Amino acid sequence: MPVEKKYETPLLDQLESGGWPSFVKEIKSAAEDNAMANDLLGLLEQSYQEKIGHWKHGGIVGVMGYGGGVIGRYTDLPEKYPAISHFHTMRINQPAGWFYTSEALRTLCDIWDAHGSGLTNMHGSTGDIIFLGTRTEELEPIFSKLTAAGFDLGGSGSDVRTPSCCCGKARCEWACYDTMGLTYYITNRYQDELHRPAFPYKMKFKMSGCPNDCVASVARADISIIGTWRDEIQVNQEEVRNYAKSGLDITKEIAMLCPGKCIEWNGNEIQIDNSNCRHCMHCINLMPKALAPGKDRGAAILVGSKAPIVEGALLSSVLVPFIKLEEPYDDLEIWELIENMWDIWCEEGKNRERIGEFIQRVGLGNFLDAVGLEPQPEMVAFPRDNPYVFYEEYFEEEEDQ
Amino acid sequence: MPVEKKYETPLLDQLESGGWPSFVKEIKSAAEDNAMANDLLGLLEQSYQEKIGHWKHGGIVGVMGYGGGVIGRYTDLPEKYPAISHFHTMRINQPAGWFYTSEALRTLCDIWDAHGSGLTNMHGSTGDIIFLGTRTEELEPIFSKLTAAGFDLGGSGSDVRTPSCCCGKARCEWACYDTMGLTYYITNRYQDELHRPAFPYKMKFKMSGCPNDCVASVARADISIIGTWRDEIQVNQEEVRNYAKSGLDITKEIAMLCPGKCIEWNGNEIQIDNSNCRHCMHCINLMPKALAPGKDRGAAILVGSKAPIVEGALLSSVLVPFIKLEEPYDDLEIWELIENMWDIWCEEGKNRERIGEFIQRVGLGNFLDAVGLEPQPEMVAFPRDNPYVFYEEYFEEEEDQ
Amino acid sequence: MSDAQPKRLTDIGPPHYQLFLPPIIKENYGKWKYHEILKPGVMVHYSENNEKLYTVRAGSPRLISTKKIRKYAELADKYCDGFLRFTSRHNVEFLLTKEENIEPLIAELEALGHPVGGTGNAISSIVHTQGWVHCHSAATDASGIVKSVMDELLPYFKTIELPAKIRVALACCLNMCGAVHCSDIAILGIHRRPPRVDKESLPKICEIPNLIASCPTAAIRPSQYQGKPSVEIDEDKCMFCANCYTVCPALPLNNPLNDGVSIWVGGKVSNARHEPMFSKLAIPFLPNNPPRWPEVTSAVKHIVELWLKNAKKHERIGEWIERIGWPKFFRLADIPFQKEHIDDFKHAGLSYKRSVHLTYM
Amino acid sequence: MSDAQPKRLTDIGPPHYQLFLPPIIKENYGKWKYHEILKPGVMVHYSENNEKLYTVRAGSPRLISTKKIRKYAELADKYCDGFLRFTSRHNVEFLLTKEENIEPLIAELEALGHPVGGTGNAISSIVHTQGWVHCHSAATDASGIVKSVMDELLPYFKTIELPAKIRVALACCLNMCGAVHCSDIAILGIHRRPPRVDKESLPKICEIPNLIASCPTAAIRPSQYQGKPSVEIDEDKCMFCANCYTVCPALPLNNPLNDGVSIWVGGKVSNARHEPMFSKLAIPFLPNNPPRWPEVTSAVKHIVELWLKNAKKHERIGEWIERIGWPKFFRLADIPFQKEHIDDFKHAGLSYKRSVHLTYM
Ligand code: SRM
Ligand code: SRM
Ligand code: SRM
Ligand code: SRM
Ligand code: SF4
Ligand code: SF4
Ligand code: SF4
Ligand code: SF4
Ligand code: SF4
Ligand code: SF4
Ligand code: SF4
Ligand code: SF4
Repeated sequence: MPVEKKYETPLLDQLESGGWPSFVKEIKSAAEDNAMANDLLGLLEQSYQEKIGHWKHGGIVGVMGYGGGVIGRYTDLPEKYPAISHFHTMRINQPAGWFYTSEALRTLCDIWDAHGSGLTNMHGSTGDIIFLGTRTEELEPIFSKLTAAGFDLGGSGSDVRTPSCCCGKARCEWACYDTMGLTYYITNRYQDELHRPAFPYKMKFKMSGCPNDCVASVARADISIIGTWRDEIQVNQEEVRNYAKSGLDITKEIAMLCPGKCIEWNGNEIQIDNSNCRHCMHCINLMPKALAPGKDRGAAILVGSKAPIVEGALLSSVLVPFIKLEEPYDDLEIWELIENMWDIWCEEGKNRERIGEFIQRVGLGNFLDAVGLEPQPEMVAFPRDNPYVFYEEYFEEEEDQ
Repeated sequence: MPVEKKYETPLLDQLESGGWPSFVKEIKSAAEDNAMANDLLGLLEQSYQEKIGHWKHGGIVGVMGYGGGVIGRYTDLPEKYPAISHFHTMRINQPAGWFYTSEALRTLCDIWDAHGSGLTNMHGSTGDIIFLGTRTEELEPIFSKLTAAGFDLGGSGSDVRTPSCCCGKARCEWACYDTMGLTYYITNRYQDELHRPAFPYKMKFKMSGCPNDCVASVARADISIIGTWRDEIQVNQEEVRNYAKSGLDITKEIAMLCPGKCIEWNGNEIQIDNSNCRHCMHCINLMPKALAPGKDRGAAILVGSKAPIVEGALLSSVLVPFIKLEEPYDDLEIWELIENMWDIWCEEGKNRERIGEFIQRVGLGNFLDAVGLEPQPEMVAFPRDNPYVFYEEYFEEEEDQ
Repeated sequence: MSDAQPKRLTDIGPPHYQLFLPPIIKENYGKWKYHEILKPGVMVHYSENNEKLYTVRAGSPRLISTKKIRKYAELADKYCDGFLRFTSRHNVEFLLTKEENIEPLIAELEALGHPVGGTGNAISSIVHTQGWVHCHSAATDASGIVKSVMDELLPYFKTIELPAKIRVALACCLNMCGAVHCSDIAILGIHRRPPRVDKESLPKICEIPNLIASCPTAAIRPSQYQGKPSVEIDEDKCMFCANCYTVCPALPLNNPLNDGVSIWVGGKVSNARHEPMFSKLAIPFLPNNPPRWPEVTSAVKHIVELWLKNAKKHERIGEWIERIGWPKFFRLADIPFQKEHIDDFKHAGLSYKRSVHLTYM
Repeated sequence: MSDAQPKRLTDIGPPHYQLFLPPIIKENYGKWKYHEILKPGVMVHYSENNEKLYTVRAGSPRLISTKKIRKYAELADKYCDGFLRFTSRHNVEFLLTKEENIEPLIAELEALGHPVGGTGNAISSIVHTQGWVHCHSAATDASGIVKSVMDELLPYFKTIELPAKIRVALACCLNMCGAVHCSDIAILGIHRRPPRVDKESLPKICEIPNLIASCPTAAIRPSQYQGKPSVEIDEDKCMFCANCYTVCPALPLNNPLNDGVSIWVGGKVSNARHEPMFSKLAIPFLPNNPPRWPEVTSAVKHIVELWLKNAKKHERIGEWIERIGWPKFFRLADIPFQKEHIDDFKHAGLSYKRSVHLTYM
């Protein structure tokens, strides 16, 4: 149903030109037949004029029985822009690896055109399909249609957030475990934790198939599962020579940049001292036809990355240096570990304390004790450099006399 | 005057054998004619038996008008070892660079044999000549004889500690400034601060002539003055070739280990991209006959290193990236800087807070403001990685309306 | 906008990915052998049985209408038997088995205004957030800056000849939803003025203990207002993180005069060569200047081009700066080094230069 | 022990070093060109006018009697026109101009029990502290361990063939007077039991506020004893640093059963190649076992020999470990990795491994 253009947008119009696709064109195109998108244009132009946003929080909104998946949003200028007085986003759990059929996409579009702004993010930073802007009363109808079409909501608030992963074995030769399979399993295993916030704060999973970490899991997930191998890099010397012939300077571009300093190239064969390989991927990245990760593949599990607030940004840190991740997933030991971690975090974590911050506060050593893991040198970049050691046992004179 | 052997020392005796010179032999040799050394033997044997020390602190002792230079020490077994019921050490300010004539050494020995244990440390970790153990009443006589012989006490307590330096221009081709000259100047300039503790805590100076830092100043001095240069490394290509001929693998041993990654060797000439040289000394260390620091020489001044207690160990950090240090020393600008630093540290430092800890507590930026230095990127290893910036100005609406 | 509602289902999770995989992927799942980048935005993956999967990647503004999605679907039907995907940086990827479809697909995508590129040693799309389009705490807009910057950097999207990959990200406030903290270049919206306290509404909508605990610098103190518990802000201690505002909407700190953008450089995520690194502060403040943020755009471009000119092959921005040292970066980039660059948060001391590994030229 | 006293002088400072410099140094001060190490312990420095200064370096226990000093003086008179010096690591150096004097001097030094060596890529003397010889807070002896370790490592003092220099240091308590914190190998005396409170003497000899402030972990709380202010120790919070004892002798924590030695590795001071680094904990606790501390001695030797076997040329211990990674160091050294190794002090989080740069073999 066509909607009449309501606003002049001289500033936004300037963002229609240029070589990069324009989000303004997208909003305008939606606005042609969507009143919400139309009002959004007006509001955004006003923000551009005034250099300030016009949104506010509000009471929690959502679908029945779920604590997450919807972000309630309201403009602070509801009289001026009534169509977006409510403008909640819905987070819809993407299929693992973000693969779609055209049919599935059209189904999503049909639902959203019927009940929302016609605007989306494909995808949000966590990985969800974002339906950008609808009214409270539309949430349930949308939800029903989504579930009927086989889709469900993703996470928000203090719950498990929508897990995401790289395309892994679906299209990548380096996947050391089945990222998509595991992501699907995790998402289903933790449906309750995903939909009903019960943690001190959010809890994100990201699965990358190899140390290239194409979903940035080391930086953006409370639990980062990163594929790796522990045997020798597979080498096809013939293909190495071909790369060299075609102009790759193996000494300069590979050996000298290898962080393990464990590669030698004699002009004919490459020699890798695998015992010092850091599994950084660089040599493999540069010669995909010649080198490949070893055959004994699995993953490292790291915990705790997050954005800066409150204690400063964190990267995830190693908790399990290597583990095989093969089916049946039900039998893997990591679920017990993860659930132990949650238990202690739920018990002793503070409100709005991410698990990474929690571990830093209680100390990694104590955390390991609590979750039942043995300390391993792989968990640290280096041992302590201060002598402030809490030795846990000491002799009492009484005992010895 | 010979003294009779008083104690059996079965444990200590075991330390007389072996290829390294034996401190037990030294004590025994002193004990032949010194009662203090004799009692020390007995006490030390007891410590070896019991695995515990037998010394205690006590009231402050010293020479008249000085607050430092003597460490008061008493055994907790004075009845058993009466000769060492007092056993204070005296710290005597060494000549810069630890050069002596045999005559000067004999003078010191004469004084110490007359008034102390006959035991010394040549030298203490800070650099002083340590006279190891005497009685309170001997302090003044020793002091008088020392000063008569041209020696003075060093520091202890919350004062300037005895400055020390590498041998620098006296014997080293790499000295980028005159470490011994500057050390002599500093020691004399700050005689009052050295002898009369008036700071929140101790204040150590160490002067190294080049980045090899042979007095460990970056780790052990509140003010570390480390020589360096800012123009090109001087190269004698002929001598470089000679090193190569005699077996040095210039690519592997030098170019690949250069932290600036700025060296290339083509088998005939070495090329240094001096704009990326980190002034680490490695290439020069390996080819002293071929390479030398540039001609525009001076030093970097770093502040704040210390041992771990209370806030953790610190290395010194850059305050002045480069400064010429030439005579007349009186005219150098650094004295004002140093004295400014002391003023603010004295005013705002806590008791027993080293200046490095103080700077960390108030923040380097604020410290620079207070001492009147402009921030420079050389002062940091990297800029902040957290977004918690205290922007110092903001606009008030009122101002703009 | 209302329809007959089907039976209520919950906790069904996402659709199984296998429903959406093209046959060539199903058959070669886990059997890929190697890949080649044929040209910017076009890859081929070879499987163990020598089958070839072509991928065409196109840039996206991420904020897209259902109309655009339908258009993607149409192209997928036409060239890819209906199969496509999106990437972790929000680009769209068409999955082809017929080599001859590549060029016509590219032609249609380019005509649609969606450039093909972003693979290999190139810039890819800017990971970003909501900005003024949807978020209440945005200190700047997201989409507008992204559009302006990418218009400038487009040639570097359509190439595979840069020294290495370059990943730019934008977040509109310190919550950093774009997770910009490990990006080659990060554009970060910042507030610079302490929040105001809306004393009337505060007790109604906020829990005071949570609010006080939310402040990283303990700038929020309990106080009283009209006999009821309230809070006050110690302005000297506030560093504008907005965490209080996230917890309590009665403490707004959005402010047109003082909000703006900071630029951070040298982060990375992958383990290739160097371990992951945080981005570091390069430019503390640039003004919000919509619609095209010229100061931000040119600052980003300037840094990218400096890197292009000076980096060695395979050096990400952070690796390049690590080699030349930060002082030289500031000299080359001609960015004044200020007090703001010097860390003063928890681990500040560890960022002081504790050696004489210095450069002077 | 009493003499006629000359007139009282103060603040005269140390004697001017020029008084003690041999003529060859005075003439070539600042004019040295290069040097060579002729053999272990023997160097020659060439000046611009091609003069040659020979140096013979001999090991020293540092704790020496005046008799030994007089002996040094005698040797200096005999071979060096009376000139000699000491080094920053407490070795003695004889400064010669006559090449033919080198060998006779070495023969006399060796006969005296002072080995010649310690130059170039060798181990030099162990920088150390007072221990039970003089200090009240020593958790172990200094000289005894140094003697025992150097007896074992002597061959590495008398060589110039190691991969790089190796600097060992010892401190008898956490005050670290030996500044061991940046040593290739550090031997550190440690207490492991909280201090006891001598409630009787405490109020007489200590200032309670200073005492409470001295504790890095806030383990000391004010309390009362017989109506007078006193303190008590929260034993769970104490990590035995002895700082309270330094401030207040009424809190002894020396304890024969629990005092001992820890071993730290991988520090360095010079800027050569790698920036200066702190030493890191390798072995949390070894018992005090006088007179020869066999556990400590063999642990140090084991680490040195592991390094000898595995390091590449010019790799100090810390550089070697940085290349192979700590996990591999612990595997090779066969040292069990324990909770104690994991940092839990102020910046602990920065020591966690935040990447997958791992080795597995
Ligand atoms: C939609 C999204 C940004 C986007 O445009 O993509 C988003 C939007 C919001 N994030 Fe986020 N975050 C989004 C991904 C992230 C990420 C990235 C990620 O998940 O990989 C991060 C950084 C990683 C992390 O988790 O630390 C992130 C870190 C935060 C934080 C800081 C959390 C912290 O521990 O430091 C907050 C603050 C909070 O939780 O109150 C936050 C809070 C918010 C809120 C809910 C703030 C609010 O109360 O309004 C934003 C709602 C905005 C809106 O208008 O809808 N968002 N947020 C992303 C979710 C889409 C999706 O589900 O796919
Ligand atoms: C004698 C000497 C050790 C040695 O055998 O060489 C020494 C001995 C003492 N030091 Fe030290 N320190 C000595 C060099 C050092 C060094 C090394 C240096 O100066 O290069 C350090 C580490 C660097 C530093 O300053 O941080 C050092 C860090 C300490 C500390 C910890 C200071 C800190 O800020 O962490 C203390 C504790 C204190 O000050 O109360 C201390 C305290 C002490 C006391 C005074 C403790 C006491 O109250 O008894 C020791 C007296 C022992 C005695 O029996 O005489 N000593 N002290 C060194 C001085 C000799 C000289 O003057 O030449
Ligand atoms: C499609 C995608 C995964 C997905 O499931 O969505 C993907 C796919 C591939 N990545 Fe990636 N990476 C993808 C995001 C990432 C990310 C995450 C990010 O950018 O937020 C990273 C970490 C970035 C960082 O370090 O900051 C990432 C770091 C890499 C690297 C390491 C590059 C480096 O030298 O640091 C490689 C190796 C290479 O390219 O040589 C790599 C290599 C690859 C390969 C070649 C793997 C393969 O054999 O198929 C794929 C084609 C890449 C290309 O663009 O040239 N991929 N890759 C993501 C595409 C995003 C986009 O649209 O641009
Ligand atoms: C004599 C002495 C200075 C003094 O005034 O007392 C000195 C003298 C020289 N040092 Fe040093 N260094 C001296 C302590 C140090 C220290 C401090 C320490 O050990 O506590 C260091 C820092 C150690 C560290 O990094 O932990 C030190 C790090 C160096 C280096 C850098 C070595 C490296 O690769 O890390 C060199 C360069 C070299 O040897 O190639 C060097 C080079 C030299 C040269 C070759 C300089 C020269 O041209 O004369 C001198 C002969 C050294 C030799 O032993 O081979 N000197 N040198 C010190 C002798 C101590 C001893 O008896 O063993
Ligand atoms: S993370 Fe590794 S396995 Fe996954 S897509 Fe990237 S390169 Fe492939
Ligand atoms: S994966 Fe990385 S560390 Fe391992 S051999 Fe290759 S380049 Fe070296
Ligand atoms: S610090 Fe430099 S100038 Fe001083 S002795 Fe050592 S190498 Fe020579
Ligand atoms: S001094 Fe160090 S950084 Fe400079 S060129 Fe030589 S090896 Fe490289
Ligand atoms: S970064 Fe801040 S302003 Fe932007 S979407 Fe996230 S919470 Fe909102
Ligand atoms: S903006 Fe941040 S620092 Fe300022 S008061 Fe709020 S929570 Fe505290
Ligand atoms: S390290 Fe400790 S015990 Fe040893 S001399 Fe210094 S203060 Fe005394
Ligand atoms: S030993 Fe250290 S940690 Fe223990 S009570 Fe004393 S000052 Fe505190």
